Amino acid sequence: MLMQLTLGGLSQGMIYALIALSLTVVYRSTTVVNFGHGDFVMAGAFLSYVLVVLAGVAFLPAAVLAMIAMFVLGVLFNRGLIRPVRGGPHIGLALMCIAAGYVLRGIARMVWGREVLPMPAVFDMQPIFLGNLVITGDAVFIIGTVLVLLLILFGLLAMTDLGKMIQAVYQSPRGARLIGLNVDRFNDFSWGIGAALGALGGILVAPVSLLHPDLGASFLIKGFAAMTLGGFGSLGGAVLGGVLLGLAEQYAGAYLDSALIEITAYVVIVAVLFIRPQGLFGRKAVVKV
Amino acid sequence: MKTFASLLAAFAVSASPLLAQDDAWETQGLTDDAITIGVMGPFSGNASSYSKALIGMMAYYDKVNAEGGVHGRQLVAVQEDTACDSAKGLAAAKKLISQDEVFMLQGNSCSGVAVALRPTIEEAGLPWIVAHAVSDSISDPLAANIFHGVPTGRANGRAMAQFVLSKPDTTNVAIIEHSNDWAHSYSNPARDYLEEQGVTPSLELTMERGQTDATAQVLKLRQEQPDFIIAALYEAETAIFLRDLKKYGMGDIPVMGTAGTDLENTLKRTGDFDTVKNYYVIHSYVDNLDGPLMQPWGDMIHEYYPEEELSTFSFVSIGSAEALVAALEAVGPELTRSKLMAALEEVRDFDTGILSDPITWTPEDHQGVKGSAVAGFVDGEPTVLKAWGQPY
Amino acid sequence: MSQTKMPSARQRRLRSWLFWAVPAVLLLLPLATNPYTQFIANGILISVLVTLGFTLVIGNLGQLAFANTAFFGIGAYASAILAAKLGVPWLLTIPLAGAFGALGGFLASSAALRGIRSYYLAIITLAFGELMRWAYLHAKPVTGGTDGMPMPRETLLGTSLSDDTLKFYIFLAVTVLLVKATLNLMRSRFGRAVMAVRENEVATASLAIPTARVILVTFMWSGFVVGCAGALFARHVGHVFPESFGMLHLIASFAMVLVGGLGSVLGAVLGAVLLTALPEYLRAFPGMEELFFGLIVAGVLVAMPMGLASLLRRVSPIFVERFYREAP
Amino acid sequence: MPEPLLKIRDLHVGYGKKPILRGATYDVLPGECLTLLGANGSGKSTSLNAVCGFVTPTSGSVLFDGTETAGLPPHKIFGHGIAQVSQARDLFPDLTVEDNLRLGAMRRGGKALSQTLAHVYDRFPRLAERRRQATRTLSGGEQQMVAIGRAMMSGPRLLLLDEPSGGLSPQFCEEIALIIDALKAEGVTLLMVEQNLNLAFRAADRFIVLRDGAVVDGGDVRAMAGDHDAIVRNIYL
Repeated sequence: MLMQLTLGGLSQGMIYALIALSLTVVYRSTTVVNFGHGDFVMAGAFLSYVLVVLAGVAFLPAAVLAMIAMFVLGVLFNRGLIRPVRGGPHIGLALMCIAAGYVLRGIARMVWGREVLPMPAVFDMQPIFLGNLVITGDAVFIIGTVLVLLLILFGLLAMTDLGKMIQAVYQSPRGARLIGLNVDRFNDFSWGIGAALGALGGILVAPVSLLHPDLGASFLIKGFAAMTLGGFGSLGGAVLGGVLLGLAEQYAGAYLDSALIEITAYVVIVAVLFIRPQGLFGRKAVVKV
Repeated sequence: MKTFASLLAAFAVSASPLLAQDDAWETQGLTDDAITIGVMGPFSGNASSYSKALIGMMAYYDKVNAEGGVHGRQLVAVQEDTACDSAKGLAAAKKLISQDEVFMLQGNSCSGVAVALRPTIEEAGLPWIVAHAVSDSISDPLAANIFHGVPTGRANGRAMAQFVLSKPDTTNVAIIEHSNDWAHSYSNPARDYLEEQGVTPSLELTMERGQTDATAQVLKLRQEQPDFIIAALYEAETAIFLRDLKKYGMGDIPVMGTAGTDLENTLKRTGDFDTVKNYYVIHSYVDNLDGPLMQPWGDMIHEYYPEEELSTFSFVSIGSAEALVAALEAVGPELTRSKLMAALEEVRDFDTGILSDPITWTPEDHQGVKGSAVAGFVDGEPTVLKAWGQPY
Repeated sequence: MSQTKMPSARQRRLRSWLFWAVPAVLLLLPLATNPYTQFIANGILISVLVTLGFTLVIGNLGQLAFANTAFFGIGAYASAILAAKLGVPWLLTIPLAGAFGALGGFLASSAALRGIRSYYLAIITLAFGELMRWAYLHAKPVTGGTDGMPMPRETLLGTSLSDDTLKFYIFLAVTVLLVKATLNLMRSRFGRAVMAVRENEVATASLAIPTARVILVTFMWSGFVVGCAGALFARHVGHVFPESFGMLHLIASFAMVLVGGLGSVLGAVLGAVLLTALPEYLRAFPGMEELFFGLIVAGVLVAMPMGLASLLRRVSPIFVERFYREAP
Repeated sequence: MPEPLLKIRDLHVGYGKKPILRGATYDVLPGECLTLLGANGSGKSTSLNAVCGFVTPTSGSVLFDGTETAGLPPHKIFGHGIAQVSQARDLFPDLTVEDNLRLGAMRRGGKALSQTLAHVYDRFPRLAERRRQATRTLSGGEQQMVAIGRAMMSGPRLLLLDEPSGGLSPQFCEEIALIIDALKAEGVTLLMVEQNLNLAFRAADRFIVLRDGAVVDGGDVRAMAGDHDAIVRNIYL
């Protein structure tokens, strides 16, 4: 049972990791926490649905197209709505993100109406039985996709000049300006990547779950919990935090009470911030007074 | 200032028209050629898929209207959104009652909202036919003007448990549900019935809305190996739960679901017959959703709402609309609210041709539908069942 | 920063006269309403209190705390439990619910005082609110679980407390009292200390202002105001459900604070009135509310970041609140 | 007199509604090191930030080699060959010394990079030893070397130095003076803000005194040799 739970937790956790990572990418570049991110996740799922079911595109190209569209949306959102309020208080930025999420949800609600939509299964594969352990197609697909993506991303960041430049912008935006980087464009890029990665989270859960306009809300909190656990602003921490959260939910649900699955994320947030605010890998989350 | 305020309060109270049940009140919302009916439902918000129930009902009004109405009067639906939120629902009810001055109310999908509305509507005194929400406390204890036109939670929950126990040698029953009022309205009466029969659920699990994984729950079930599982889950989570159940090699355990799901859509959602072949649902209808007996009703909905996707909710409130029309017919042209309520209390064993159980309203009991059939796959075909292995 | 004229002595007199004139006129409102519009008016009074409490923390104190729906739920549940389980007359439960709300404020401020600020505070208070909602759902013996808690029937002065007109006078009295008290608090030295903490906490601490106590008291007062609003809400709907204290309502009060103007008492009142009444006009377009709220908030943020209050203060110095400064 | 490399004319800069520079006008000649003097708040650092585009002037003109740069974004101005070593140094703390240096040349790229890098390591052998270390582990002086090295990597024509001696030991000041000499020898023009008058006068060719955002004095450093008192009086009184 432990192994099975671990597998289930990993595949859930990979989704959380992806969402936490996408939140962190945006946070690191612009110090904005996207409180509307859940709806970006939903929009990704929605777009891939529209492409697959209504336009008849195959799942893979549909996923890529949806991510590209969300990338553009993220860039436009940063340029059009975040930049004008950047100088203001955090509250304005938080609200702007919530507002954007609301608009996305409103649009989904208008188009979707009252239907709850099923996405056709894509990773239809007979489960593999290893003794007591059952390995399912979607677990393999989700874990595999996210792992490959993470390898590419972290590889790019560590090995390439572009990655170094991104790190430079994250570590010191002023320094990045001093070496002639167009920081605004990097910020746009980060918003685009954040939106596209979040959308991928939505695309991956879409065939597993059903689609409805409120799909994103729960993922936002999971993303926050994963970020907090891993350490706010740490890219690697976000990934690890997501995986740990996925595992914690499964273990708590199986060994304690299945009613606890829903609040594991909240408990993690409260506990981490009170006990070890910097999370597992992050810098201090507290303000010194 | 306090005294001033209380003086004013007393003044304002006495000035407001007392809801004396006079002649004007009796025929409020009524003209020679129209009866206005307030239709409340979650037309927006995250429960808006339930408002399908009200679409079916309003399509039936349209059909009656197309056939000349009732004693020359058209049934005019005045829609108000509750968004499945109690404060918003109360505002909707008060608007319909005191501003739009409708003749009567029919509708409501969310039990929580309906429960919150009950005191207000009871006080207002106009007839209200609850056409979708299932909570028993909407119509029990009896309120003179509130009629329940669908099987209540108690009726459904008992029907679920009855069906579960009708399978021979069923002793080990597990329950999985959402922790919300909707799920409890099914699971609590089911639990009660099981206890009456000496069966204590061996495992009680929750799965929240929005969860995309049921591994933890399913593994617990795998250890317990129950004979039957009662699942009070919404559509999405039902599909996920069944899928995980099959994944982990327990596809042979029968699962009893609520009226919130149906076989056809669950099959569509999981995309795999093996996953749903042992799934049974409360099915309050006389036939499969796409069966010949339901076909005309589906056609009727599509005649007036061509875009509407049909689901199990689409038909649920048509039955009570039929009963309403029958009562209106019985009253005759001199319609009043009191006469309508009296006529509704005369409805006995009313066969709607759509609900599996008839509607009976008596002066002592306004919960009109006492039972429900169950649907499941028999030899690969969706079949309406009375009990395990017993076609309807 | 543009120089805002402070009101003259005459204008200040006019202002205090106006302050009492508005509720005095409102006393006559029930003559012009039907039960529906009266119900909406009552709901607006509750929104005013919720927005007021919210703006104190996020506007005046400048803390990104999202615990307000939690305070609201705590107040509503406290009132319902006290009234239904312990038979306390509802009127008495209002200050008690406020006290429980203040306790919630104390908890939230303990996070802020541990140095959890900005987005961290937002996230932890968000989690706090959702944990409370989970608790309402699962503490069935006390809270009624998913079935919620019905408020007991009660009469006052021979009138049923389900009467919306009677409720209106009680709500109005509570609202006027709390708005006045908040205004007085913010005009006092304490109010200046709150502003100072917002502008520069470190510098304020070095001026020997007990910043910790300022933060604590502001959070608790916010909790008290919103807790009282919760008690009113319990009576307003007559039945308390866990679902009434979700994120959706949080965001609505967010929009009210913002449209009115962060940190302005007058703005809180305006925002609450506007955004509680408007959706009722939009009833004809169900499902458009999210789109509508989203667009309004985004529009206000870009075009009028300091809200309606900043417009009004340009019209006349009467509307200038000494403790409310426009952001630099 | 040669044509100035940088011409600043009637420059006005403000933060919000608070004016900092009010009509500053001065030139920087090719190959020289000009130092800006003045009390706190007189507009020295703001001058540098306006030249490299970190703040946008409200009015006035910044002509670099005949091109108007006022109002251009920083990366465009950088592309024209203006680099700054800021007071806070603004290094990338988690990246290695070598990465920090290499990033300085990102806008140029190409083959010149390895040559320039070797050149910087020649000048700062200590950095070559620490090339794989994260810069946050370096001492203040070493970090200043990275900052200057990083700016040199772009091969700037005009280098802005903001308080190069800030927070460093006196010995290091001499080192900075040597670096400035070497840069001048390579033909780099320097515009410097420096509080340490000894260093300022040791390294600079000319000086300008700013007060309340305008130029009030200026001249040749050699002509003022030994008479620092007069300048100090001019700055602070």
